[in-house]
This record gives sequence, C-alpha cells and structure tokens, in this order.
Amino acid sequence: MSNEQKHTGDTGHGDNHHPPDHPAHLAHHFETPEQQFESGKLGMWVFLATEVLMFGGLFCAYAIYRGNHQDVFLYGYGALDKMWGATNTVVLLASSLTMAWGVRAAQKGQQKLLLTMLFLTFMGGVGFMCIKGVEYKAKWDHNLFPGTMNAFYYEAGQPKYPEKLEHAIEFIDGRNSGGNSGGEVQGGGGHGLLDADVPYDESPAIEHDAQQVGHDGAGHIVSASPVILTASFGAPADMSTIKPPASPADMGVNDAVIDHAGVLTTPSAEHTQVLWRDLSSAEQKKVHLFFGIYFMMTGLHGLHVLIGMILIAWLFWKAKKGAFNKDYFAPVDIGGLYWHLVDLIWIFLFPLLYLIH
Amino acid sequence: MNAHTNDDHGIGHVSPIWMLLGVFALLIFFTVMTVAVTYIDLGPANIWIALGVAVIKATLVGLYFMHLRYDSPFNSLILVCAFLFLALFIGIALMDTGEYQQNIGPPDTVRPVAG
Amino acid sequence: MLAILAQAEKTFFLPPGRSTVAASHDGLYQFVLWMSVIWLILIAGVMIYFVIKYRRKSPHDKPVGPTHSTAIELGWTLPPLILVMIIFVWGFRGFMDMNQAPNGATRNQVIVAASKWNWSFTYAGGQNDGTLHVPVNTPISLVLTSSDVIHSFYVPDFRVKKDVVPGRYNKTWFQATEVGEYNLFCAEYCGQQHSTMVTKVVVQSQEDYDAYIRKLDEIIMTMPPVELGKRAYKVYGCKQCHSLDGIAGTGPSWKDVFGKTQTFADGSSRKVDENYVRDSILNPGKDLVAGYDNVMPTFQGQIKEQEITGVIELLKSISANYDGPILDKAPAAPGDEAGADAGDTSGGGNDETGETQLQE
Amino acid sequence: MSVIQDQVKVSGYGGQQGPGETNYINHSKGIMSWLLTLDHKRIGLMYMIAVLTAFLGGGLCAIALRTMLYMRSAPDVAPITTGTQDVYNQLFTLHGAILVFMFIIPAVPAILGNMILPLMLGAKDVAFPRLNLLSWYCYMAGATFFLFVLLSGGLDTGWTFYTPYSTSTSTSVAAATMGAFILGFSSILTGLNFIATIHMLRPAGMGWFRMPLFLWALYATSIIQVLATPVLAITLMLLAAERILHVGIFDPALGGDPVLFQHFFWFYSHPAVYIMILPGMGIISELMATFCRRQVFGYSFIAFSSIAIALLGFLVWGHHMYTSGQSAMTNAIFSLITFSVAIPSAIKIFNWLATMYKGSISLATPMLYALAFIWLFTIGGLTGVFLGALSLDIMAHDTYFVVAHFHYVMVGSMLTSFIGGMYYWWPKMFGKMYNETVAKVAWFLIFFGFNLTFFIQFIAGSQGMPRRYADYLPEFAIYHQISTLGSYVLAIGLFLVLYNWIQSLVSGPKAPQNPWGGNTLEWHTSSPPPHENFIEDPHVTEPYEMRAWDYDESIDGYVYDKAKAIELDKQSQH
Repeated sequence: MSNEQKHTGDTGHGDNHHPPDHPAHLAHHFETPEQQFESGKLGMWVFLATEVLMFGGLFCAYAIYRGNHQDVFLYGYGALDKMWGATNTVVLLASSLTMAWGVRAAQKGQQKLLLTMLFLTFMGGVGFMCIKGVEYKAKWDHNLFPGTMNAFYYEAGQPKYPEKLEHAIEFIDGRNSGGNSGGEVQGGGGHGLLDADVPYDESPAIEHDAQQVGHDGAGHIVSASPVILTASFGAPADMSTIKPPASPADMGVNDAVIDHAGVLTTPSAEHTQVLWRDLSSAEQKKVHLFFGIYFMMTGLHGLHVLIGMILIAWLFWKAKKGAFNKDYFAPVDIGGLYWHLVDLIWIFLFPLLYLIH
Repeated sequence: MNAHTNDDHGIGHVSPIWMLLGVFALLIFFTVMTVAVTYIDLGPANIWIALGVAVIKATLVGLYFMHLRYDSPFNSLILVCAFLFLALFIGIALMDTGEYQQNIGPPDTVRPVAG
Repeated sequence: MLAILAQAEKTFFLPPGRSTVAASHDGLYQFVLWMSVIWLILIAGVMIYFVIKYRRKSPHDKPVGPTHSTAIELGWTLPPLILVMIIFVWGFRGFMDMNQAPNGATRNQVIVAASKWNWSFTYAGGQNDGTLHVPVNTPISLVLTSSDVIHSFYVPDFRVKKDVVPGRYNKTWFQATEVGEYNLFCAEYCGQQHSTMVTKVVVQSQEDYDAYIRKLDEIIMTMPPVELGKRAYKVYGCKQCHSLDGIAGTGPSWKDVFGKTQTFADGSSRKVDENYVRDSILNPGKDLVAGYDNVMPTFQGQIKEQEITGVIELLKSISANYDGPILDKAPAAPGDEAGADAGDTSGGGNDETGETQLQE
Repeated sequence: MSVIQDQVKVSGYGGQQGPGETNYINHSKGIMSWLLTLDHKRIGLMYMIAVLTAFLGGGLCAIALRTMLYMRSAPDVAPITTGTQDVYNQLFTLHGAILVFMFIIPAVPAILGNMILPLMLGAKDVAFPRLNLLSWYCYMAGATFFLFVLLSGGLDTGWTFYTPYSTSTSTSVAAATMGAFILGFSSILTGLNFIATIHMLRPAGMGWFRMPLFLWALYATSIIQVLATPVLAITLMLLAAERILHVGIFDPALGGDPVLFQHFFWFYSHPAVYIMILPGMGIISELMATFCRRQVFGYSFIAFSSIAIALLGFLVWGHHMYTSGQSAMTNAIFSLITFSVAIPSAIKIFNWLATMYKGSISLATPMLYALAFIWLFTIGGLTGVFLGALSLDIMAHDTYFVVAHFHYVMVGSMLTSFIGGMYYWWPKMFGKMYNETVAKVAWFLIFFGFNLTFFIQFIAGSQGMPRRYADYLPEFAIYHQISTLGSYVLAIGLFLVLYNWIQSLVSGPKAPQNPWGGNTLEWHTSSPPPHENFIEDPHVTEPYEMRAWDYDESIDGYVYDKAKAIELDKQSQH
C-alpha cells in the first residue's frame, strides 16, 4: 500500500474491485454513499455517548459535593460572573446556529455560504475562549487557582496563604453581599481568619458538628463519637469544652446549616447570600474544592471547544478546496455534531456553575 | 452516479432556515428566562427549574440542530442510553454518599491537643 | 495435599468461628459450598457423559439435535433464580447482624486508629495499646479511624472486616465467644509494609481484662521514661520506619540522632533537641530531614505527654551525641492532676504489651 | 489443484487457494506496509504481537511474585526487609495493571475480533479502518507509558489505584494513569468500530438473528467499552489532577472523599470484567457449535444473555465496596442485582451443555479448551455466588478467596477461551496447521497447573489469608507452596503453547480452507484470506447450519456444497 492511495481516500486496498459507479469519496468497503454516511453518523453518535459519560464523571463529582456541601457552592459561586456566563451561552448557541446553517449549506451545495458559516462558527469559538480567558483572568487576579495554589487552600488545618485568603474572602464576600457593604465584609473576613489562625481551635466546629449529627437523627454511636473521641484521648476536660461563640453570627450558622440535611435542597431565602463567616470551619476548608471542580469542568469543556475549533478550521480548509458537495458532506455534518455536543454540555454547565441559588 | 443521490434532497434531512432561526430564538428565550429566574427566590425549586430549562434546551439542540428528529432512531437511543447510565451512576453514587455523610466528621475534631 | 483438605474440611474450609455472628455466616457458607459442589458435579458430569456418549465417530457425521425449547430454557432458569434469592436474603440478614451492633455495645467502645503500618487501640478510659484486648462474651463496638490511607480491620476468627477510611469514622462490632489469641490483619493494601500490619486480638475473662486495663493505667504513671519510650516505640509503630541500630529505613534511624545537627529538605538545619523531637512527633512535615519523604502521620491527640518525654529520654539513651543526664523515673506531667507525683515505683510487665509483630 | 478450483466454480468453494494468488500477509511488502496498513487482519496481527508481549511481561511478574511468596515459606526465614516488600508490591501492581489493561481487555476484541469480525460479516473491512489503526497506535502509546513507568520507579498502588494511597505514594502514578487513559481510548475506538460495523456492514441475508454468537458477544462487549471506559478516563484524569494540582476531590486531607474514588473506579472496572469475559463466552459458543457439528441450542437465549450481562454489569459495581463503609441500603441493592447476573451466566452454561446433546463431539484442541472453560467458569461463577452474598463477602473480601475467584473467571475462563479461539482460527489466520499432540499436552499442563495454582487459594482465603501480602503467617505456608508449584506447571504449559504456535508458523503443514467444518462466513474464504477478504460474495445462511460442508480426506478439510446449502436454507425457512 502506498501513501498516494491513502490520500485519495482509498482505505489502502487495491481499487480494482470497485464497481464502476463507485464515487471517489466512497470507501471500498461500503456499498453505497448512504451506507457510508449513516455509518459515519452512527460512529459519531457512539463517540458522543462516550463524551457524555466522560463529562458525566465530573457532573457526578459536582452533584455529590454540591449535594453534601451546599454552602460551599453557594459561597464559591460568588466568584463567578453570571453575565459573562450568560453571554458565553449566547455566543455558543449562536455558533451552533451557524454550524447547523453551514450543514444546510453543504447539503444544498452552497459553497460560499458554507465557508461563511464555518468561519462564523469558528469565530464563535474564538469569542467563547476569549470570554473564558477574561473570566479565568478574574479568578487568577484573586489567586483562585485550582489546587495548591488556591487562596482557600488549607494545609494541615491551616490556611496556606493567609494573606491571599483574606483578600479572596474580601472579594467573594463583597460580591455575595451585593458588593455594597464593605464594612460588613471586612468584619466577616477578619473574624474567619482570626479563628483559623488559632492552631486546632475548632471548638465552634465541634459543637456545630455534634449538633448537626444529632439533628440528623443518626444513631447514638454517631452523635456520641466526637465526644468520646475527645474525651478518650486523655485530653483534660477543659480542652473539649466549647468556647462561647465568638460572634452572634456563629449562633446563626449552626441553625442555618442544620436545615440542609437533605440532598440537593436549597436553604431558605435569607441564607442564599453566604458569607465566609456563615461557613462552618469544616466547610471553609472545602471552598477550594469548588474551584477545583469549576476549573476541571470548564477546563475540560474549554479543551473540547479548542478541539472543535481545530475541527472546524480543518473543515473550512477542505471546503475551500471544494471537497464537499451535495453528495458528499458527511465530514461537515459529523463535525457539526461534535460542535453541537460541546454546546449541549455548556447548556448544562452554565446553570450548574453560574446560576447557583 | 447513483440516481438516488441526485435527488434534490440529497442524503439526510435538510433543515429549513425558518426552523433553524426559530429554534435559535427559543434557545435564547430560555437562556434569558433561566437567568431571570435566579433573581426570584423559589427555594429548592430553583435548581430544578434551571435543570429543567437546560434539558429543554438540550432537547431542542439535539432534535433540530443535530437532526435527531429526522435521523435513525438508533442514534437517539444511543444518546438516551448514555444519559440513562449517567443518571444511574450519579443517582446511586449520590444516594450512597448522602447516606454515609453521617460518618464523615472534620478530621481535626478527633485530635484535640494532647495534655 | 489430602491432609490439608481433610484439615480444612473439618471446618468447611473456614477457621473455627469465635464470635456470635460466625454461626449464621458459617451456615450460609456451608449451604453455598454444598450447593456449588452439587452444581459442579452435575455440570461436569453431564459434560463428560455427553463427551463420551456423543463422541465423533466419523468426520462425515452430520448430527441433528434440538435447537431450542422455550419451555426448557425458562424452566432451567428457575432453580438458580430461587437459589440465589434464598442466598441473597440469607446473606443480607447475616450482614445486618454483622453491621448493627446490639444495644450496649457502645459501653465497650474501642477506638481503632490505623496508620502506616500500625494498629493502635484506645479503650474507653483513654488507655492505649498495640494489641486489642477484649472481655469474652461482651459486645465490643469499634470506631475505626485512619490518619493516612485506607486500611481494613480484619479478624477472620470473628468473621469481621471493615475498612478504616481516613476522614471518616466507620463502625463495626463483634462479640467474642472464646478466650484466646486471634490474628488481626490489615486487609486493604496500604503500601510498603502492608503485610506486617498484623497484630493480635486477646480475648480474656472479664477479671483478666480489668486487670489488664488497670495495668495500662499504671504503666504510664510509673514506668521509667526510657522504658515508656520503648513501649511507645512499639505501640505507635515508630519501629516500622525508625530503627534503633543506625540503619536508615523509611525514616531516619534514632540511633545517635539526639544532639546531632540535622539538615532539612529545604536546606536549613537545626540541632536535635527536646523541642525538635516534640515538633517531629506532633508536626512531622515541618522540618523534613533531607533525603526522606513526608510520609509520617502526626501523633497529635494520640500520644500522651509522658510518652513524648519517654521517647526523648529513649533517644538520649541511645545517642553518642548526648552525654547529659537521663531521667530515670516518671516525671510529673504538666496539667496531669491524677498522677503528678506517683512515679516512684518502676512498672514491670512491658513485655506483655506491644508485641505486635509478625514472626518476631 | 485445478479439480478443486473447478469444484469452486460448480458447487461452491473449498480447498486451498491457488499458488499464484496473494493473501493479506504477502499482499504487500515492507515495514511501512504494515505500520500504515488499514487492513483489519494486519491490524489484528500487529495487536497480536503487542498484546502477547504484554502477556509475557505480566506473566513473568506473576511467576516472580509467586516465587517470592514460596521463598517466604521456609521455616527459618529471616524477617522480611522493606526492599523485598517494595519489590513484591511493585510486582503485583505491574502484574495486575499490565495484564488487565494491556492483555485481558484487548486480547479477544482487538486480536480475534479485529481478525474475524469483518470476515464473519462477509465484509471487506470494519466501518472505520483509520480509527482501527489509530486504536493500535493508542495501544502502543499507552504501552510506552507503562514501559516508562517500569523504568522510572515503578508503580506500587495495585491496579486499582485506590486513593489516598495513590495520591501520596512516590511511584510513577501519573504516568501509569496516563497510560491507562490512552489504553482506554484504544479500547473505545475498537468498541465504536465494532458497533458501527455490526450495524452497518451486515450482508444481505444476515439479519440480527442470523449473526454468529461471537458477534453478539462482541457487540455486547463494545457497548460496555463505549459506555464505561470514558468514566475510567475521567477518573484517571481526576486522579492525575489530584496528584499534580492537589485538587482534593478524592483526598480526605483536603476535604475530599476517598470512597467516591471507589465508586468512580468500579463504575468502569466492574463492567470491564464483562469486557474480559463476554467475548470469551462468544468464542465458546462458536467452538461448541463447530466441534459438536450442530446448531447451537437456544441461540436467542445465548444472544440476549450477552446483552443482559452487559447491561446488568453496569449496576453491580458496588459489590466491590461492601466493606468500605458504603451504606447498608446500597449494599443490599448491589447484592440483589449481583445475584441477578448469575442467571444469564447460568443460561449460557446450560445451553452449551444442551448443544453437546446429540452432537458429534470432536476433541480437537479448541474443543478441549472449550470444555476446560466450562469447568473453570462454573467454579468461577459459583464462587461468585459466595462473594455476592453480603455476609460471606465481609469475610472473603480482600482475601485469597477473591484472588482465586477472579483468576478463575478472568484467567481461567478468559484465557482458555482466548487460547481456544486462537487455535480455532489459527489455520484461518496463518494458513498453517499446528502439532495436535503438543497442543494437547500443553492444554493438559495449563488445565492442571491452573487448578493447582488457584483452587488451593480458595481454602487459603477462607482461612483468612489477606491478599497483597508480601509475607504471611506460618500457617499459610503450605497453600503458598502448592500454589507456586502449580503456577510453574501453568507457565510451562503456556510456553509450550507459544512453542507450538511458533513451530506451526515455521514448519506447520498447509491448512485447508475449512479444517473444522464451521459455517460462519470466515470459513467461506481461503486460508489465509486474500487482501479483500472474499473473492466472491460469500453465501449467507444460518450460521450454524454445517450440513452443507462435506469432509474431504484428500485435503483433511471440508468442502462447501452450495446447492445443498440453498436447499437446507429453504427447509429452515419453513
């Protein structure tokens, strides 16, 4: 088999067995163009199913952390910008429209329109990535990276970057409280930090957890264990006693958190604006998880947008060479399916990440 | 050439322009709606509305932009199967992790400072 | 080979059951075992019979046999279906017994702390040991915690197993029915020395058990610091990584380390003194000796002040870089109201504790 | 030769290819004609070389670790050193990871599936030949990563990569996950190709229920590959992110949940068990029909049981987690569904036995492997019943009982079906016969050695011997000694098979077109097949209607009587 054969679209077998009416774009092992077209589509759909399940893993991680740590998500989403998210949704939907239109153009053999539509679709991808870049930049300005670099990262129970943490708290609290009550924000952030600075001073958290568990109706063992654990390690009694709450807010927290024992339910209205001080100390240490999930989800999606853009650029190049006509446009159609799937996933990502309520 | 492919419709379904634009308009309408709803507090209903709207939007994209309505039903079956297995995966994992949350305490509460 | 089969057959392959749940478990095991043997004989028998009866006589054979029968096919799915449903219900009920501790078990709660590669058991009174002692015929409730990776608490004789997962508190229970010593394994792969994470469960009469607990209480107050340090060395699993003879293991050897100046991973250095040893036990990642990985869990909240002192004195006693005095009796621990000045009798009996090792 | 050729023209086809004709092996020459080939048969061959090399590597690990365990049985053995433990931990990890990801999963679909699937469909190739080649390159890339792991500090997490151990160990976890990730893509591409091929390239006259059962099994396998593998991909990506960025989703120290990792991992890896065994079951259905020379009993039940196993296989992953602290309710649900998988498996066994009834049973080597499969799979399946029962699994989980169980299923059953299939299609693939005596001796050694190695492990496990132990208490010594001796016998048997195959390639006698009398379409073309698979379109009938093939002593093979086939086909329609 030679390379020339490969480039002519032959699959490497000698072409002496092709029936005389076998068009050049029809691979030797297919009988008719319909069979080839339908096979390609079927293959692409199967591939899209794998994509759905691959993203599914991330959605699963998302659902579990959101279901079990409501307030962390309510808090963390404050760093995201709803309007940028909505704009990006519109951009992606528009590029989906142009892609579908491009397929129509290819089907009807409208060469110029096809090129225009592919170009517009590509630009949609560019626009999406630019907006994504602006959003990422905003996160990075506040040290909201994924993983160890995140301002909310805790190491051995201590904030790793106390100063960056204070800054990030100020940023998110400011946004969560409507951005107009700076004084309150300062107070909230400062309080959280002070608490965290005391080594192993989780006294409010102990009380909170014991209460929460009790309210959940769990068995004796469960509710008893933290108490027994603290007592049994030989700590003097005063170490396990509870310090009086540092501020009235802490009292409020306990009640608020106990409410949300269920899965995927939203706390009542007055708690939708979650501030740093509203989080239990255990939850404060999980805030960086929100950003981990956010970056994994949008990052993997962004990667798919990039791959889609490469695909569309390739289609554009092929179309420019006149490779497609109304009998042969399968690559445009199949590439379009991929692009629509990228859009489809964003349709779910947008409300889950940007519209947390 | 095969006579069949010289047919005006070619291979596959050709979507009329009004339909593409109509679907796009609907998608934009739903996007605006889903953002608008977040400004109204409906308690736990909010997330379900947001997800419901997302499902409607995804269905529109699938049926019309991705031609599923005119395709071999098997292609739809593949997509539905994928979502079904995903739902099972998420559903069972969520149920189980929800059940054992009571066993998860903050690791540091077991470690009070020793005397 | 036959001898093993004969030996194993006596208990139907299982070790003799020594807990209250063993009877139900073993009953089901035997049921499934004999059911399996019957099925296997049936299937293999039919197979061999057909091979002989219908063996090919000539390559020209063109046999014709039945190709389908819905009645037969549905018919022969029924027996397996009924059998597996019986086994499911039986197994589920047995599991619920194993899972749900009877009332009162929490009165005898033991905290099982697993770390690489050591078991540590803390009794309700705060006493701590490397082997698990329990009174016979008493339900024992276990709270399992891990400070590093996943381990699994496994006592074959009691038919009990539960993973020890970091960041959460799994619970299980058992009630031993016979006095004796039984193996306790880590069943979930946990790294390098997984296979040495084996210790004993000692089932005792209530009187012996009470005496044992009393002795644990005394040890910490009365044992000379160096001896207490040696005990802690075993109980907390220090010996898994730190040798006393100068050979480097997963961590630096303890020999001659006290008084020496250590160089750390970040390039800084510090002389090993009391404070450094204390820091290393409570916050091991802080000053990491160059050339070693940060794998040691913190012992914050587990180790007692007297024991830290003991470890320090032990280090002094085996260091050529230290020539100062070594404490020879238990110090008064700060804030320890009970045993502040009870330390003038030396505790013997350390040979009965901390014998945690395999083939030692 | 000309007589036979005439016969082809008159009454069908049979006999051997003419001397001047080329086949797929000598069709074109040069290394590039192989590396750039789009021919499914050549890709299958390249897969064969790569996968068997991986098998050799993983197998040598097994022999090494069994030897280490034997050495620990000496009564006066010195305490184990950390160095020995490290070596042991690396060996069992590499043994598991290499054999699972690089041998068992690809073996049947990628080698025999690629080779035979288009031939069975009477097609010229799979639907997407380029993707097929890409899948081989993915495999090689993934294998390269594993090679890199070997050279860069090894891997000691176990093939399951459980967190938080896998996020804290210093070995090359990131490279290994990357390798498994890429191997996953190879698997997805194969599955995708097979689904599209079976849907779109069936010939006229072959409805779904005239498809050979091997294809049903491959179809069911492909569904699993396509739906489960992406979840492994994302799991491994999250694990890599965990190690590199410390995102914390699975790390309890950062607020994550290590049991969640187990859910993720087993959502793929339990269905993966069926990726391993289903194609093997498909092979056994073919072997049973051909070597009993009669229609398979209960065709549709066997076909649907494959699909049922594939679908139910997705809903049982939690039975790996009974002791993890998974909630009691979840345990009960998973236990119930696990038992329901026993039913379709039992159906298959009964149907194979019924196929032997009133057959004409030949004990050729492939059939011996099929019989061994029934024995081993029955034991594997029945011990699975132990493990499905909640209370018994609490005791047996993570002991040698589990080790023995999954080796009976994944090695005993899958390996015997694979080797049986290789022997069955060997004449078709290479046009050469093999030495029957050597093949039978090797079969006996494998069967005997395997049972010796693993049956004793059921007892060791019941006695409480935990798995993944580099050292053990003295009371377990005898089990380990016997098991190690068995593994040597098994290894000798496997090397004998290798010798048998190489000898056949070098000096085996020429194979007839159809040495066994099978009627699936691959026997309707020459051995080895030509580049285009079929010179003329094959005649599609019932796949297991073998009465139109007549034995011909002169070629020691079977010759097709097309007229008779048409007549038989008419009869079966009524």
